[in-house]
Amino acid sequence: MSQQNRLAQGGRIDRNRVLNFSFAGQTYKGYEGDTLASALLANGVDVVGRSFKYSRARGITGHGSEEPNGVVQLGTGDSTVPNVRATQQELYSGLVSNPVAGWPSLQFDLMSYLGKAGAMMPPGFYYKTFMYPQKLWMTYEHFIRKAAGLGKAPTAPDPDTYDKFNQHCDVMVVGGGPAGLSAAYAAAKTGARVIIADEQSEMGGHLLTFEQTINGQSSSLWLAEMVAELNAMSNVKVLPKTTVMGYFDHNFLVAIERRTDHLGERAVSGTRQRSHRIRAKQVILAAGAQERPLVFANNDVPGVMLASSVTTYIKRYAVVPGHNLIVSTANDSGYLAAIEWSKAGRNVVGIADSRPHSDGALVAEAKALGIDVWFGHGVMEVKGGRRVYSASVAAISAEGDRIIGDVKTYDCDTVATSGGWSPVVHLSCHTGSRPVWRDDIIGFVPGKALQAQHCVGSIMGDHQLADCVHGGLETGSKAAAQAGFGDGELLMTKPDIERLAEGKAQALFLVPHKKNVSRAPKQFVDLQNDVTAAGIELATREGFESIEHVKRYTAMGFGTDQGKLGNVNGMAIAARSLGKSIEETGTTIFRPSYTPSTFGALAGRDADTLFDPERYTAIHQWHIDNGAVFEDVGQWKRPWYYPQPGESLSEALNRECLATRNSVGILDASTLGKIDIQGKDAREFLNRVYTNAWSKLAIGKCRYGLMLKEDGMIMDDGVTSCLADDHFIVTTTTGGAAAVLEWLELWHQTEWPELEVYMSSVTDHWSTMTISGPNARKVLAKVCHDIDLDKEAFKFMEWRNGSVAGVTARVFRISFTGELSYEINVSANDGLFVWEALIEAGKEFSITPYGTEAMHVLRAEKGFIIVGQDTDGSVTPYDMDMGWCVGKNKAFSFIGKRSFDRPDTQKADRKQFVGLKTKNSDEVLPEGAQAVWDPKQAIPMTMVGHVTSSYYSAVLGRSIALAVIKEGHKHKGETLYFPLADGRVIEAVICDYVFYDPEGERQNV
Amino acid sequence: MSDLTTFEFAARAQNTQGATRRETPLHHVSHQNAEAAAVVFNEVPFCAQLTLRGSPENPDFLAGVEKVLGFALPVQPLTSHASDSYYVFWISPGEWLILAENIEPAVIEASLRAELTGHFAVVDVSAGQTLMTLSGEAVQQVLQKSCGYDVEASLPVGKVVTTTFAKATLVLHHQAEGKYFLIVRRSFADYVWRWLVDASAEYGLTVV
Amino acid sequence: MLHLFCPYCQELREENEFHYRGQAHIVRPKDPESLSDKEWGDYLFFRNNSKGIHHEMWYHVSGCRRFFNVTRNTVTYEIYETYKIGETPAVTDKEETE
Amino acid sequence: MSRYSVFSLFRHALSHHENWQKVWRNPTPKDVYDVVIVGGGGHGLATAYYLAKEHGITNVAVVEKGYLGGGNTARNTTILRSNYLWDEAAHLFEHSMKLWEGLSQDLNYNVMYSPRGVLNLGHNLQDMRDIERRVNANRLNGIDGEVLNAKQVQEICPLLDCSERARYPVLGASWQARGGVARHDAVAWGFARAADSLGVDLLQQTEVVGIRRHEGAVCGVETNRGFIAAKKVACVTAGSSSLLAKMVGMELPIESHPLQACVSEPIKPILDTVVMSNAVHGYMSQSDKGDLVIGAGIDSYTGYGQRGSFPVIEHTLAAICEMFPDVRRVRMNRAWGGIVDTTPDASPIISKTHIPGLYFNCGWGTGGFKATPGSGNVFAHTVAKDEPHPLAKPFSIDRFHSGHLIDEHGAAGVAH
Repeated sequence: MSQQNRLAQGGRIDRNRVLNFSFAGQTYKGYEGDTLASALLANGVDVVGRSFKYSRARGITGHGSEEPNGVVQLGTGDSTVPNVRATQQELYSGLVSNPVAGWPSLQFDLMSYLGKAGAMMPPGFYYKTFMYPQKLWMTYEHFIRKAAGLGKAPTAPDPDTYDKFNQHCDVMVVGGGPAGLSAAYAAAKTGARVIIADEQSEMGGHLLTFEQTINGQSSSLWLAEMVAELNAMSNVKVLPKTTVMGYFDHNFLVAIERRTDHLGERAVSGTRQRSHRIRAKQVILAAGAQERPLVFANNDVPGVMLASSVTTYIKRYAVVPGHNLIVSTANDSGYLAAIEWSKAGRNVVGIADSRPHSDGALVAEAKALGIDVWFGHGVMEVKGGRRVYSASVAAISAEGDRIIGDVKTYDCDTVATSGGWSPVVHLSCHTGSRPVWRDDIIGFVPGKALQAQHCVGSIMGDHQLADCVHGGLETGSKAAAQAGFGDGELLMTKPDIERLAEGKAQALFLVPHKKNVSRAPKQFVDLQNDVTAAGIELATREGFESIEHVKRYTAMGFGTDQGKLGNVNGMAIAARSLGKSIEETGTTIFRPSYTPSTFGALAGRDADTLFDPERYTAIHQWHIDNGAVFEDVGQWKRPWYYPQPGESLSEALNRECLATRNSVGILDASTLGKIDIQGKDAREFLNRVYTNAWSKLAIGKCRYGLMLKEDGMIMDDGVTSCLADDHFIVTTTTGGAAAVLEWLELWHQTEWPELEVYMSSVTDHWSTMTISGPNARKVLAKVCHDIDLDKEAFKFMEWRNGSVAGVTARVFRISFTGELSYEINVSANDGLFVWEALIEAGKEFSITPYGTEAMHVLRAEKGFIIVGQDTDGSVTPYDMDMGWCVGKNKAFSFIGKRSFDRPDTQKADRKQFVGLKTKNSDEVLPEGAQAVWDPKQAIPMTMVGHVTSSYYSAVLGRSIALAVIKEGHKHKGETLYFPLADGRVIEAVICDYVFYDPEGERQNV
Repeated sequence: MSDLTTFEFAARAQNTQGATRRETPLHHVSHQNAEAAAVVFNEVPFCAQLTLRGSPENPDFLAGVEKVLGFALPVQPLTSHASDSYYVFWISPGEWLILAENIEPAVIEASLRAELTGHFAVVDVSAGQTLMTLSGEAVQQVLQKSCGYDVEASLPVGKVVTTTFAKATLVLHHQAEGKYFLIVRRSFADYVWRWLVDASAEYGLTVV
Repeated sequence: MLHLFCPYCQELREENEFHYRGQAHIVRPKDPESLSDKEWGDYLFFRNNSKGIHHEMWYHVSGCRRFFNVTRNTVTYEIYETYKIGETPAVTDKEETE
Repeated sequence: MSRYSVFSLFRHALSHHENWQKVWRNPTPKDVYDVVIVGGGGHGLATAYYLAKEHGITNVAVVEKGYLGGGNTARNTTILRSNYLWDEAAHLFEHSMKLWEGLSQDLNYNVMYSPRGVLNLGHNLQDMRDIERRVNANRLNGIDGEVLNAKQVQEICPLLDCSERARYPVLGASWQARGGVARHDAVAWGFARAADSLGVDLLQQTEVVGIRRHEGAVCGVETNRGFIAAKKVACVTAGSSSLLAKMVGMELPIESHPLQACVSEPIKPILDTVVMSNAVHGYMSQSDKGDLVIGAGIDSYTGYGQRGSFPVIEHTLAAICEMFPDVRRVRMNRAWGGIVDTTPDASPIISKTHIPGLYFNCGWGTGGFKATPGSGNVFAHTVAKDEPHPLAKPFSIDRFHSGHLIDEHGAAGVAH
């Protein structure tokens, strides 16, 4: 039998478009316009899952984002999605879905036998057992983990992509029901920029399932016209299928649009989902209200549904999810389910209304249809396993707290319940506003607005269509005015809408049972987490009195539905158990995301190669063409080394180092930060931010400088050159470039604005290439004819203007290798050309490109530090034996100076920068090895320092290392031990940190 | 998605020029133009770009600059001025970006230095950043994907802002109706380009 | 996500254009050497960390690269004012109402 | 205290769980206590427990303005490890780790300590140097640790993308096998129940509004329920430390920032370890319930709102998707924020103050949960003896004047 529950007419489905789909391996048919849930119900599928803890059979109970049971595994393979709510998934042809729990099959569930032991699993049972012995917990945990969890994550990378849109608007409307649409319309008419988003596939909200006349016409006509008009306005963005997942500070909202999920498992083209990052001047929350179920015994058996969901399935999808209905309600709205059921031609057994009486319009209509109404009654318990087969209806007291009469049992297969309506306060909670309980509407409403926020419609407890539409228009107009559009006067007349007579609703959260709560069959509050009324009472009995404790102890509201159905009932049950009012007990706070949001959609296009910028120098392609292996330094890609075919890292490294020492090497140093400083106070400014003295640095000269933080610790270093008396160029480390500029601006702008100095980053403007080695001058001489390269005319630590390969260049004679070196700076547009010219010129000297690794070795041989490798934010210039670059006689107390005098920086046993030579000269100490004086001491050992840099030095034919060692200078010549993880202990002797050319002659040749 | 693979010299001839074979940051860009292109991209090669600093309260400075440029510096925040020879963009109080297509940066720098006295700075950043133009029917959407700034309503023609673009920072100028200047640091240019290729894919991208 | 008014650009910008730079109005001592270790440590590390009205410094890093000050409520994140370096705030602790 | 066990569970099941004893009393405040602990989070409750258990001081009140364990104890990502770089920090956190190892039995409350191992990833050469340095130091300090290469990391964590594809490929990691996770609520409740049973009064909904002094020394606290006299007052109030200090005219070297975390929907087990990456800024483990538990960064700005800046969540999830591309289709269920007290050196303050009888335990930044038992243990000693526990001594507030900082910033990175 196919679609046995589908009506012949009605609904917002297209019967001409039949869609095949599967669930749990069975194939079914549905129609376009269906959700997976409506299609399953149409086909009479009762059981869609098993509960998390007790493994009980569960069926669909709701029709939207509140659904706790109908959670499925959608699709297969790399595009599968776990935990999709069947009630929100639009049906498409070929949809494949499976239950997320139930082993080995949904019908025969082994786990349910465990569920029978449910009495052993009250809330908190984990905390009370599985303790002994400690090491067995990992075994218990293994099985607990296996049993827990709903669906499965894909096991391959996502084939789809996601993106983001930044949106700005004057008025943001959340919710596309009658209130939201009216608000958007009124705001839009003022000319304001409006965005309206709704999580459903079409706008309309309540009007999609409910009809009333507006201005004498059918409300569905009004709805169609309203949506058409909004769509036609250029200042309005209408976003269906879009869930506002969070409401953040300063009226920033994030909404996720599902662009292709209704079409198939995978996005055929474009991005699967898009997050809209919305900055709104005014926000209107018209998110509506969520029907609350009544809690009673065995209320989780398939066939127990929300009354509004029954109505929705009939009206919107033309599906009647059963044959014999009993309604249990505490208000008028529950009657609608019976009315529609009856109109659909199926049997209504009766309506159990907990109230003594109601004169509402719906009550009258139900009675007119001949439906039995039992006032003062409620469904106390249902019976059934895989489907309800009977309901016990009891007379209950006016207070709703006890059974006062006989219990009658009726056969039925469906029980629709309505305990009232809970406003959807989630988004206002996100802003930090606590919801406020209102006895008159029996629900929490949004608390005081903390931002430019308005609420309208049933989110404020106003369910009458007239209130929603009129209130919406007024609120939209008012919000627009506050955003600067219009004067708040309505630009349209309010439509004529009749108010429906309505009986007063009753506050009923738990239908009493003949047995007390702890002994009655399970009365479920939170279906997804198997939280029962008894569990909540137990929590309070055990002393968990705060509602947050109750929530945490029982796990109420921690499911994927975030307690949309259960929370209010649970809080009310807890309050009663504590003898407090709901107001006193309060509520827990909802957090983003309103409904679960795809990770990928929140990440957007910051993925794969766009995850983070890759920064390149102008010479990058040459490095690629010449086989460079790259190293990530911040966002930069720097050549690490250039292996020739078959070469290992160490072979390439030795070759690069030796070539530089013996002839000439070339390095792309363009990534070093470069800051241009101009102004008459530039020297004074440098005096203040560097340890060094700059007053006497002559034009044409360069000097190495150290920059400290105010705590006296080394922050950055680099060479600064004097271009003119009022013009300097500062270099920084590659990684520190941006931070140093910000640091300099900080001091200039906030402390010393009187200093006349301007700073600009020129890092990207210059390509910087260093040629280094005894033949560097000869190479340069071939391509540079307008600078006198004579060693006396152009000395070490000087710079000259000129041209290289015909290109205007600034040449610095500075050295990080200890060899004769020139750092050639040209406009980056010319960088590759000049680089290639140097390579060409250097051919006769076998000029060798070297990467950062060789650069590290070459400088280590000279004992030059690398900030961030040899320093770690806890060392001073004195620790690094660099007192020579501290200007002690400067008038101004430079940044960091005062901190030298603190007790800790003065103490004798600070770590000091030293060299190390291993006893076995072939053995290279690992960087990060820890030093001890006595390797035989017991653990914990006393460590006295660590290796900061360590290499095999090809030119020295042995290993070398740099380290910081407590009182290292005093202990020169002594042996330290380095116990390693692999059990080896390496011995090394403390030595000077300059290993090669200690007199520094080679750079001066 | 070969457009996303990094850095190729496919079209070296483009945006390279002269005996010294200068190269713009995006000289390597090659792109299969879409048939129906709603996004149009161009890199304007080798513009002169100079950072000018000085006090807007200093009349001598303002007069000196005006003499060189032929018009007054835009001193109001986020404004710009264009002439036949120059674009000038307000960057920050006391900071402007001067851009010229047909004048050598050294010439501009020299003329400014000749006219200005006192506290000022001129810095040639021509090779440190590049000018891209973006236009087409879908330019708005592409910018909305990339910038948090309210380009649609807050960036009328003539206005200039420094703002974020994906994970980069750039100068964004609404040059003419529907046409935008993007001035990007050299080392981020390839990232911005690849981002644009990706963001434009659904609309169609043409490089002119 | 905050929306900050840059007093130099004269318009609201998104939070990710800015760097937070901590408590405002911490003036570097004129003569650090004359300070005791305690006073110097206080200057370096100790902060009022206000709950409520807080004067703090921000840097418009992806914009005009100017530092400026903000008076912000650290509980509600409401921003009362932004002002240039060297200016005094109009909203101060005294006006705070719990 | 009636003991918990599988037998007690069975017995109570027979009586429909109607006869469980209260986990703790709800006492009326006494007039005077030997020690008042301000702050009923994990650290404060642990302090109370150890004061009673190890120092015999049972006339103790824990004063909590909200509910027990409702602050950062309830909001963290529950990561435990002790692989800190500097000796001082390593010893303190290892002390804590040893207590974790027997805590469930000690408290007769299952805190679900799960030593499933912690990977701290390295993505560049300097990361790997730092890892090598830290692991070597850990081992010589008696703390387990190994340096793994990318292949070994891949074997331990198949879900992690260790290929070259990544923008910042995984080069290796440090591995602490004894690290792991524990159940945060259980820690607070377990300590609370055990402290209560030793006579400690747990005063919830009791907010300290002032600290009273007599002749310079502390003599009690003013609360919304009246004055409570005490010889000693110990403040353990992450997120409110500066406010308490202000009550006695002190400033602290602390800035409070929101720290966010988020969880996915529950899914079947896919991740059996804790994975942390400082360079890519993503931290993830999977709870017993099946949620992927993800630690985000702190907001850059000072804030006392228990919610954070959305871009932080976006960046974090981008990092998670980069590290674990298989989970991009998984969905985030809930994000939340706590308030962390950060110090200039990313190490805590466990300290006496210049005011006799007043003690502070604060500044744990983003990594306090793992220290809960150790922190309480050494703080109890400090308060009981009026002199710092040897392990607490380096964490005195004086270090910010002497300069003896314990700078864990660069080294161990973000201390989740």
